Amino acid sequence: MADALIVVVLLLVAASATAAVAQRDPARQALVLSFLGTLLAALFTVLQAPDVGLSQLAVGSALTPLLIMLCVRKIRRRGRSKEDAR
Amino acid sequence: MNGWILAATVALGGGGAAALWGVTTGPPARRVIAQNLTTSAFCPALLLLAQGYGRPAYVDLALLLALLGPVGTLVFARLLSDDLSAQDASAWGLTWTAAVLGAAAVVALCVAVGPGRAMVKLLVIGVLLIGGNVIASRALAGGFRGVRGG
Amino acid sequence: MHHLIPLLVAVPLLGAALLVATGRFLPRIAAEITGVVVSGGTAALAVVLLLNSEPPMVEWVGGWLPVGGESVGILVVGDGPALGMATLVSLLTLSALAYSWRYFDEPPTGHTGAFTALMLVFQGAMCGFAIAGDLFNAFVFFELMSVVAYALTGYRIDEAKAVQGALTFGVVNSLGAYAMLMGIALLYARTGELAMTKIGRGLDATGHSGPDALVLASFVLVLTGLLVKAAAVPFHFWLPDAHAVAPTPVCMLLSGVMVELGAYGVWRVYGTVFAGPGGIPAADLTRALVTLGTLTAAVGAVMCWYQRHIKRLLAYSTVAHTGLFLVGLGVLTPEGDDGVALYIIGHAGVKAALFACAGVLLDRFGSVDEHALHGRARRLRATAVMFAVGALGLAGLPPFGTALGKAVTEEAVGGPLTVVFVAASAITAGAVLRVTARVFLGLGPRPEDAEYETSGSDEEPETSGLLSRIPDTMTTVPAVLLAAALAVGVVPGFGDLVAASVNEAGSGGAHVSVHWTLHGVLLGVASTVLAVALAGLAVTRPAWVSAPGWAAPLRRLQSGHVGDYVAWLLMGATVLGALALPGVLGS
Amino acid sequence: MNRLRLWLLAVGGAGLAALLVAACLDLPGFGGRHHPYGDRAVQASLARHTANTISSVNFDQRAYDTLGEMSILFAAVLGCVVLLRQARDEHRAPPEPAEVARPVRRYALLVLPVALVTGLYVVAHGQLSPGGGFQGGVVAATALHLLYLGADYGALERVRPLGVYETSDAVAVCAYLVLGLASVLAGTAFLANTLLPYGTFNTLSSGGAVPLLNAAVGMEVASAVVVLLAHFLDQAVEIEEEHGS
Amino acid sequence: MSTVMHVLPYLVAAYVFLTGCYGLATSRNLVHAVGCLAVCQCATYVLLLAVGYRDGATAPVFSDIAPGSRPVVDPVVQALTLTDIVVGATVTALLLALVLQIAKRHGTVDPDELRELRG
Repeated sequence: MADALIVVVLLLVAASATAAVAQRDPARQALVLSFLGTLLAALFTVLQAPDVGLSQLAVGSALTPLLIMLCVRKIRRRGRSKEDAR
Repeated sequence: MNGWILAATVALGGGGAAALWGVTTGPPARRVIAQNLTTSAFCPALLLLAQGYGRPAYVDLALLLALLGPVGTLVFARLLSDDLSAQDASAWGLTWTAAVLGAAAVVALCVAVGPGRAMVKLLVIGVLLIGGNVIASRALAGGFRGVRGG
Repeated sequence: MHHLIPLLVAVPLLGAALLVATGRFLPRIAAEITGVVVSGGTAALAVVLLLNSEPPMVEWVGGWLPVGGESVGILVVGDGPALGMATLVSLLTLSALAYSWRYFDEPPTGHTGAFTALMLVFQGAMCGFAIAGDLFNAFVFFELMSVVAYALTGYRIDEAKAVQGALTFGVVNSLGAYAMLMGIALLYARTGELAMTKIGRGLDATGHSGPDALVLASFVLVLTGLLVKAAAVPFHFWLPDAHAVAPTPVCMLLSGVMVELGAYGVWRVYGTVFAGPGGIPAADLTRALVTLGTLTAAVGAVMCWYQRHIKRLLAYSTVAHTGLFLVGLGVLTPEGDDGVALYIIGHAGVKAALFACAGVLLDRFGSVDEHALHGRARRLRATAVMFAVGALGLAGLPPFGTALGKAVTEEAVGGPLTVVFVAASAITAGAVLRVTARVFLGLGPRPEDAEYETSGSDEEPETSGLLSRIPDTMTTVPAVLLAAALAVGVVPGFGDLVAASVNEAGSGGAHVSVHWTLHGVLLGVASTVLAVALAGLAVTRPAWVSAPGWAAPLRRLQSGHVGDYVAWLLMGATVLGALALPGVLGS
Repeated sequence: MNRLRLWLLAVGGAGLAALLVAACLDLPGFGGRHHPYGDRAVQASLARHTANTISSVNFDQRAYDTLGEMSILFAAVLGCVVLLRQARDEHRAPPEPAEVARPVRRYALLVLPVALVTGLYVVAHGQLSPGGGFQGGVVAATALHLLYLGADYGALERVRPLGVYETSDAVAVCAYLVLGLASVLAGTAFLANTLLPYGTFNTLSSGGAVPLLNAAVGMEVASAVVVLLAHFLDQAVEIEEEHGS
Repeated sequence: MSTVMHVLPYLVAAYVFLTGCYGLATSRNLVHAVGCLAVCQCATYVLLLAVGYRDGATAPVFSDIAPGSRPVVDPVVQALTLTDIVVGATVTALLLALVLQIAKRHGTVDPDELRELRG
């Protein structure tokens, strides 16, 4: 039973890692990475590592997506203002 | 083993697979909604796991997810507002279904732990989870207008 | 005394933290003085510890002394090589800080001490890596060292090349570090320990029938991380891109000692973790390191010869020399270890001095392009002399420390591989001499531009505006460094001292004495003569030595594309596995 | 796509995959019982009255690793400050205020204190229940950015004196190092947890120096994340390039 | 089931690492590449924690259970993973900062279009 839970979560991790790599657009990848971060937190709970799960939640659910999205926004905004200037 | 873990397996497996599918396919609006669904599926699952493993200390994880999950969604709602405003990003049926399921899990757990500090914590998590989800859905459905500059 | 070893890390970090905490209120000069004092104090501490490192010290951080042979703490080693590397790191950081004295363009507003603080953290991280006796702790400091190095490499954010080189550096090195961590996790799974000596013993206890696939995989993964840092072919692509664009004082540290720390890590990890009967057999390690080292030396030398960007040229010469270090370590003899230790010390001085001279060119002319600078630096006589002397040191002209180290290593390696040593040092030194002749003396015709190359013109100087006069610090530092490199070979007994401390730590009590031999002196003179001849030929008959067709594909591999470098990293790990495979299959 | 790269990737990836799979088959089975270091760590943690063994490993037994870890964060933040500084050809433009739906704004302002308190709670209980300086610090710092998400960047800037956070980041690192150096001055090993009483098991003050180191890390992480995000936000929202450069 | 179960977590870690490497090598956008590097790092978390897991055990946190009442998993790997997560987050941040500067100085984040350093 506990094994079945671990298998389910592990397979989801493998699938979402594949999805994160396959999403070529960074904004969409950030969404998948945020999902992957939360999923990893669940995996760590299942593997009896609540401390690690907490830090993964703290980092993966809001911080990393925020960093990536800010980066994407800056790059997009830059592209837009360059086009305006032309 | 016990029913709590079985329920958590179902929530993680079913909710996780559905959210993964939603996050990787379709238009941006749908992806963000699926991202929001992640919180509503995983937070009750974490609560159920804490109960299933007999470890009240694990409840902190659910608390953090209930707090930070909606924040993550707000990040996307805010920074993708240009993409989202082009489409209708509301899915109230889904939101309320998730809220009801989350509430059901919290109520079941409250019954299991009985009155006390643990129950108060569970109720706080429940309120944060449901409130956060509803607000995140609201934000997706046009909570941010005219944020080009900021 | 042994309680003081972790202070090699703590003191620079404390200095950096204090600088950041007060940076907004300090005038620039105060920040720089603090940096020099802290760095110098750490260097003094390292020297004191080094002088007391006989017999080798160990320290359990946190006071977790082993109970019944088992401890839960972190082991820090204070033997000759570890403290020697820490001393080298500290002295070189001190000279880099002295070199950058009042040198940089204005630091970011409100962050006066930021550059100095980063240099101090860099120093602490490299010291921490050098003294690490715990595999995971080594990873942590490896990563700290990398993180600071990325930030320092990209320091000049106005430069397009600098940020690109820093990113390539960051991605490739981080991936290498993660591979190393995977290897550490595998070793932990097998042995349940993290201290290097305990892992080694654990492998021996479980691996009665010799190594299996798990040991091989962990060996490959850990060495991948270390060889990425050491820039062995085919993990080397990041190095020229990063070293060519980093600010000059940072280049001095990157090329002078950080890359060598990768080679040191290979020596340390193999010697304590994989050398036992349950580890990787010696023949396999020799095959792997000698093959990769020879390739590295060859590729580094060829690529070095065809550069026109002077800092890039120097970076490739670092690649070539690291290859030689790996060959020397790979033969696994006490003489080889001694020779490489001396070679690393001498090379650090020479290479740092050469980068310092290149920095002078950059700040005086806003260019480090051999073609664009042709004959323009005639008036910088002191720099010209130092550049030429540095080139001779690179070639291994006796009595430089490089020559002594190279001679001892050649003796240890022996056979046809001597050719590699002579050729690699002669070609890289020849390239540097060619630059000297063209840039400082204006000899020969102005060469023609090739098709696929990085030019060094249009670089921003690192000072505020072009310098009209070279500050004294910028000429004194390379002179001192060259003198130190000379002293390594000249001071009687220094070689023996290094050899004794290296052997005590590494080769199970076998003591060898290190001295100049006729054979070694002749080989050193031979490679110098060859270098001069090559340079002369290149200047007078450029057509004879211009890039032939076969070199073009090699240059095309250096594409500047991060995806290519990652693919090469995977390929390199596979090659490493294949080279070490026979011992695993045979057992 | 470059054909050479694909070939390298295929061959290198296949080789590494084969190696890793072979290694996995040789690993002790998942869920095995052989964890000598882990068992010793649990004993050592109990001997020092620290209920959360992971905190004991992090802040006592392997506190030196944590020093490296917090230095990495410190260096990365310093690196980001340097890399994301305002370049010569850039200027700052104040962002336009954003228009946020009222429920979202209310939610952000309501949750902000809750999240801050949760962050502090997670830090304070680090040596007892799951959590610790790192996790709590990130939560507290993220909470502050609800102001950006729920209101606008101007609101966040008003409660965020960046210099203070930068200083407290560095001061926290100093505090950690000074705590470590204190034991050297007392004649024991660096970062030795022997100066303070170990207290009663499972109370807030148990574990000797563990709560102090934990608090230092919490402060460092919270300030570091705020500074880090501030520079990214500046880049994304305020800093603009001069046109025609 | 049980033989598969004995290696599955390790295989998943290896798979995730290689997938991340594939994404990194074929990436057409540097922000995406940094994300792929984060995926590679996830593999190390999974591997470390899988190594420390023990069947039927629980977390070595004794705030709500009595010491010795239940078997516990390995706390050391958890501490290592914690360190690793911090490292991962900071490296991601630093690399993203560099990507931002590349976007400014080169006007593109496609590695195929960066042509400054070669040869």
